[in-house]
Amino acid sequence: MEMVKMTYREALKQGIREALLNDERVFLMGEDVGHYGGAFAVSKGLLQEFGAERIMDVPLSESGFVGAGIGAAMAGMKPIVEVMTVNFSLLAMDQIINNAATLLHMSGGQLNVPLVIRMGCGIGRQLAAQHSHSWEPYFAHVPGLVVLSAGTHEDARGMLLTALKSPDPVILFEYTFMLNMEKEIASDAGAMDITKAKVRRDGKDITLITYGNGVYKSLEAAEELSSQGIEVEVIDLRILRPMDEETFLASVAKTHRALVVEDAWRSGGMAAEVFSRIIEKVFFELDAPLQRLCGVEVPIPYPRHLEEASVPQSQDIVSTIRKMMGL
Amino acid sequence: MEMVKMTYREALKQGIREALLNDERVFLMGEDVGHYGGAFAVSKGLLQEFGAERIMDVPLSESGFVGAGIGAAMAGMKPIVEVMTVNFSLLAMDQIINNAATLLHMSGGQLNVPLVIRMGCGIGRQLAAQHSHSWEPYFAHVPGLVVLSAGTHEDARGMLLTALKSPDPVILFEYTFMLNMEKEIASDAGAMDITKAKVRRDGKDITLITYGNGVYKSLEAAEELSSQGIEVEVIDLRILRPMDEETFLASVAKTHRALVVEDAWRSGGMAAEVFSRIIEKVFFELDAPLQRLCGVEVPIPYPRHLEEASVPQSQDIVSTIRKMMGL
Amino acid sequence: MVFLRAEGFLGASLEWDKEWLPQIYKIHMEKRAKEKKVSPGEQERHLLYQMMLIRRFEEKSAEQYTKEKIRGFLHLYIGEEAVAVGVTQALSDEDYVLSTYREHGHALAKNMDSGAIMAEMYGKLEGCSKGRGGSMHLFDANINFYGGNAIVAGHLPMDVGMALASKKQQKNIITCCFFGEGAAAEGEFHEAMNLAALWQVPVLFVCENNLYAMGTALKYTHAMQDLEKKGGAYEIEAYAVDGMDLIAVSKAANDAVKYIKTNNRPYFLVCNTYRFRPHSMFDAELYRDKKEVEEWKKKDPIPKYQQHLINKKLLSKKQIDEMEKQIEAEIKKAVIFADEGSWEPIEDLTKFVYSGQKA
Amino acid sequence: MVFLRAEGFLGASLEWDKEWLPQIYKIHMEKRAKEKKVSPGEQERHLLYQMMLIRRFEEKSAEQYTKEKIRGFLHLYIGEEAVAVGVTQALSDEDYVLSTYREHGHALAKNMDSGAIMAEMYGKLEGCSKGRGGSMHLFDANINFYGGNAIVAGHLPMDVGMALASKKQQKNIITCCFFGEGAAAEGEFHEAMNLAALWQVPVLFVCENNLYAMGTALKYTHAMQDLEKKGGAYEIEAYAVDGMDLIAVSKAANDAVKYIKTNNRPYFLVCNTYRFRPHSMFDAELYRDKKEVEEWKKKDPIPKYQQHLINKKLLSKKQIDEMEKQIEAEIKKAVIFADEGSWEPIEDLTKFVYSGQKA
Ligand SMILES: Cc1ncc(C[n+]2csc(CCOP(=O)(O)OP(=O)(O)O)c2C)c(N)n1
Ligand SMILES: Cc1ncc(C[n+]2csc(CCOP(=O)(O)OP(=O)(O)O)c2C)c(N)n1
Ligand SMILES: [Mg+2]
Ligand SMILES: [Mg+2]
Repeated sequence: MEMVKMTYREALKQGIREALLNDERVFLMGEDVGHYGGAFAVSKGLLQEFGAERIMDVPLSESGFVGAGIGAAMAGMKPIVEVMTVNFSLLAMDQIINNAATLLHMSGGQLNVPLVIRMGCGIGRQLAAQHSHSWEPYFAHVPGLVVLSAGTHEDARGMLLTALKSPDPVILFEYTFMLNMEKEIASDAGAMDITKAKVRRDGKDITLITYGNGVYKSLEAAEELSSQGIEVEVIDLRILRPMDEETFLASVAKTHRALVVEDAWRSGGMAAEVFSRIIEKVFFELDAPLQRLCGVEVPIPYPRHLEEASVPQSQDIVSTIRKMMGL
Repeated sequence: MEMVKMTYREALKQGIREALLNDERVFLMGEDVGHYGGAFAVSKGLLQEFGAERIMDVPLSESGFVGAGIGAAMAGMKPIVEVMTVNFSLLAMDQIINNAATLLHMSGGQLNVPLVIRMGCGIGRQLAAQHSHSWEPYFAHVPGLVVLSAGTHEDARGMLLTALKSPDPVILFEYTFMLNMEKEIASDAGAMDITKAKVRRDGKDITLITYGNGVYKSLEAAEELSSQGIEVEVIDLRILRPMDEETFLASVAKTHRALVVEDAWRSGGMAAEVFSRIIEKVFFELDAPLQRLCGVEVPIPYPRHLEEASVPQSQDIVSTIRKMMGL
Repeated sequence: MVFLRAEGFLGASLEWDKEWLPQIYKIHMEKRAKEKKVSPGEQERHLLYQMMLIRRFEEKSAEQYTKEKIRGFLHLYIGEEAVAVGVTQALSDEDYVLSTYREHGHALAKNMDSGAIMAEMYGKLEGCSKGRGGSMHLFDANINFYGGNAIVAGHLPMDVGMALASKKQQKNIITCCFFGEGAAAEGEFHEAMNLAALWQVPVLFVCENNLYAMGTALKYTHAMQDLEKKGGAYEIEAYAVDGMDLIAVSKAANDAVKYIKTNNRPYFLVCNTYRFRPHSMFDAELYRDKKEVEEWKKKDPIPKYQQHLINKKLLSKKQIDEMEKQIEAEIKKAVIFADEGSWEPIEDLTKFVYSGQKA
Repeated sequence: MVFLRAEGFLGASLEWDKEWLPQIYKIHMEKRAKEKKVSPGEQERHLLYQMMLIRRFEEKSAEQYTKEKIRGFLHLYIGEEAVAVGVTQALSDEDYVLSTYREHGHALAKNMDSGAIMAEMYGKLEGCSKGRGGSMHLFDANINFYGGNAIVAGHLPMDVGMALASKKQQKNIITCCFFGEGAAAEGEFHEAMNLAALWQVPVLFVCENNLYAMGTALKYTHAMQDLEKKGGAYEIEAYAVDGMDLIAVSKAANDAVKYIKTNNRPYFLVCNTYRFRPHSMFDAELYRDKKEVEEWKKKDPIPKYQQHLINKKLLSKKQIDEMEKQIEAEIKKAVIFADEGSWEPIEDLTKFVYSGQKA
């Protein structure tokens, strides 16, 4: 398999481009996706390639254009709606939850909403309290939504393509922090499965469950721990709803210890749900209390040192796991 | 102590009335709180008593008037903003989270927002998928907010009064389901503490942790179980954020078993967070896996039998606890 | 013809609109003419029938509500029938219609089966939304009726999106949405109007100004109360019409549809009307005078239109009697259908959360 | 005087407004006159100084950004200085001002300390928001500057609420908020305008129409591009002014303040302007022509106003040089202040999540 180096940004862009080429019902709509080239340059050049009917710049009106995406999806199109960052999604929350997630049920199964909403998520550029949140847990709580987290370059490249096949609304989280990060991915990387979590690294001593910005940080920590003789099994949840619990339950049954790592706020984050499933399903397999490393419960501050301190770093993972292993 | 019988609705109304009498900076603002008398008749008569400056009918514009409440609070008033039901709060989510909860931090401690937002919550009147949600977990996830749940008549009567003393924004959940329910409360019932959970019933065999609509249902189940020889300790969380964990941790350390009951959707609900704290703090006290009875993960359907089936009922509690006790 | 050439989606550029649209309109009108009843007065009597059916159906619903056959919120449309009927007659069957929680009238005008509506309000499996929705959530995709939306103004953005889709797909249809004057204060109204105008999509915005949003009078809802003037803020053509007059509404709606089809732009139609009944069955009506209601009842659109047809010799007393009998029979049938309907088994509770979940 | 009688809050009924307001305005003007520099030309030179200070301060900020002293998003105001200065000169110190993420100019015009701003942009503890906010979140309650709000249009409802409070408290002040033309497409604009008009609160809405919302040109943002006409949809008095001309802006703002004070109603002022720089430091400016930028630079408000004062004999070249030196010195001081500032200890991370948390 030939490998190519590319940034996370480039991976995202290739995914969108392929989606547009695959299906003429697909169009991309969002603030500054066209003339500006995307707030984070993800869609740069696509307006020139596909024209203004397929790459639609919209006015600032999150509720309006997300709702329009829902309507267009109901009426047979396949919109990709970009909400520039998850921070602004609160303005469209009513459309996403009360309409997109609810219409199928409320109509007795008549109206499905095959819409994909992409959102930039998380910290990484010192953008402070109104631009840096990790709100995956909000969406993962909602029946009717499919919630994806692209924690690797291959998922950045390929999740969108599968998401567009979903008959139901998909929220796809992309991570601002990783945009400039370069990784190798298969040159023929394409659509990715969106039903299963993935074991990103095998290990026997402890299970580390994470997603999003946590994935590379966890793999880095696992490398370091491996050199210290601790073999960490790293699981990337990938699909936050409906959550694939089999993968991590099997791992916990093997390692008997688990740590959950996420950037989202601690109370009521994804970790709490992962804990609950472990307790309900494999309680007697546990050799030690579960632990979680989550975002500190604070609106993200601007200065770099405080921003960094507000989410778990790879060194925190290393030291927590060492403690959990009794070292 | 003299006791009087009153409905939950009347308790709410007396609380609001007392707040208006106590402090002239207090005013009530919301859709149909005035001329209509409140969507659920909670504020009936208050317009006539206090006038249009204190009881303000507002147009349908949740983001607008919640934001206006924030501004008024910043500028020295003490607004009580009513969002008719939590279902409509999604339209004001940006104001609540990105402004009310964030301004203090973002301004380096300068701007506090002493605002109380009251919301009707939960099922109970066959109002279907856009009018019946239990979204306490959304707000409980947010640093900067104080989140209260009035699961009893005395809290309906008194939480608001204490909430109005908070320098920080308070979300106060009231329950549509209970409005017509009559209970006895002390005739001099007044302001209630808003920092601690409460043991609503002592018991030695199992800890039942709940809030909101779960409280009376749980007490009813506990009564029945008591007649069967099982003594359930019922804890009403009351404050969903910042959560008082001491109270339930102490109880679990005593009973070694716990069940959490709530109407909110299961994945990522409050139960998951309660589980997590128990696991982190008193894991070795547990004699059995924790269990939770939560709302079924479905937009609430209209027909009564399906509506009832979508949240835990007192009989479900009874049978779950019997199973947990090995009966 | 130009538009036959554009087979796939999205193929054509925006330029074709101008030459193409008048043709579309012509074809549309021919199609409508065929759909319409053709013998003299037939179409008129059909519209009267629809108004009367809505009225009686709603009265029966209120009755069923007091019998506790129907629960939850029930919002009656009585008094506003000329709006639903007058607007819908201007639409073709393929046009999309979206409405609010006060939508029985729109659903009936769009020819939704009255039995399926009644069964829905009972919460029966045979209801148009399989009983999941109840009175506030009538849906029937087969007749292009898209709810039944109970978040005030929440359907307006969707509406624009459906019209955007139909434009991209070069379907020659319009999307029509009904909403109250209260809804026009929501930010969604502003955003939807602006998007529709920017994208030049075929949307007919119908604001039913019945002077109250629950108990909040127009003057407490809008600083500027000539609602049609709001069109100007978005460069949207707008018109206000007497919503108690079927003929006026029909004409205004026909003009609006013609405008939309020939200009491929949205249109904002304000229908000034009044609800004779409380906001919902939970409303004590503290906020308005009984006298005001009585005054408005004098403008009842149904007797007014009956009289008009009688004057025009298009209707006889006997025909009215016949209609009433027919309506009585239809409603009776609907009630029986609902009564005999079945309850969804509790095991199916989580059906319809995701597509393709266990049936 | 009537308004002295009303000591507590909320005591008086709404009726007093009419007789009371002209008096308030008179008192306000007397107070403003006292605040203003009094010797001939002093006030004018002060305004020029403010514009020049903003310009140089922003240039220095850009420089510090490339040195990575400032991080995150940095939105420069260069080109738009006449708006902040012209509007703010019409306000009193007690008036509330709210702005966006592009707020350095408004903060400086409101007399925020330039050292505190620079330190904030560095993220230092000595910054006006203790370094928590950075460039987008300048706050200083002492001078009634309430941010520094980075959710587009998110501050508009708050703005109305602050004005509501001041009205209830019978404080004789107005609330002024700045926002871009892009923000006016958000639902919050619609809701805030309507609420302000309904409640008749003293708000000055200042829309800075710089023709772009990031890279989205006005014509893609608004179907109706004469933004001042949107006032009519809410019965709000509105006016559009050349935002590149300090004299015109000042006059328009004075008129607006007078209107607000005498009518106790909101006012909508559109300032047509242009940003000479990219949207933020992350912007490649693909969406506009260099030529367009050059054309607008010819309308630079600073040389224009300098020339005006020179013509009027209120300003000499020498005075300009002196000002430049003074500004250089002020900015140097600000940079030193920021450089010498301290970092907040990590242990204090969760400070300011709730009031009264550990200091
Ligand atoms: C977003 C939202 N806020 C509040 C409500 C509660 N509510 C239901 S109908 C209504 C009044 C709507 O008035 P209007 O738009 O004029 O329609 P009408 O009922 O008069 O037909 C209100 C406040 C709601 N359903 N949705
Ligand atoms: C609700 C929201 N959506 C999107 C953004 C991203 N964003 C920041 S500034 C901006 C453009 C705003 O344009 P305008 O209101 O005209 O102000 P200007 O920057 O031109 O001064 C956008 C889209 C945001 N901060 N908030
Ligand atoms: Mg109405
Ligand atoms: Mg702009």
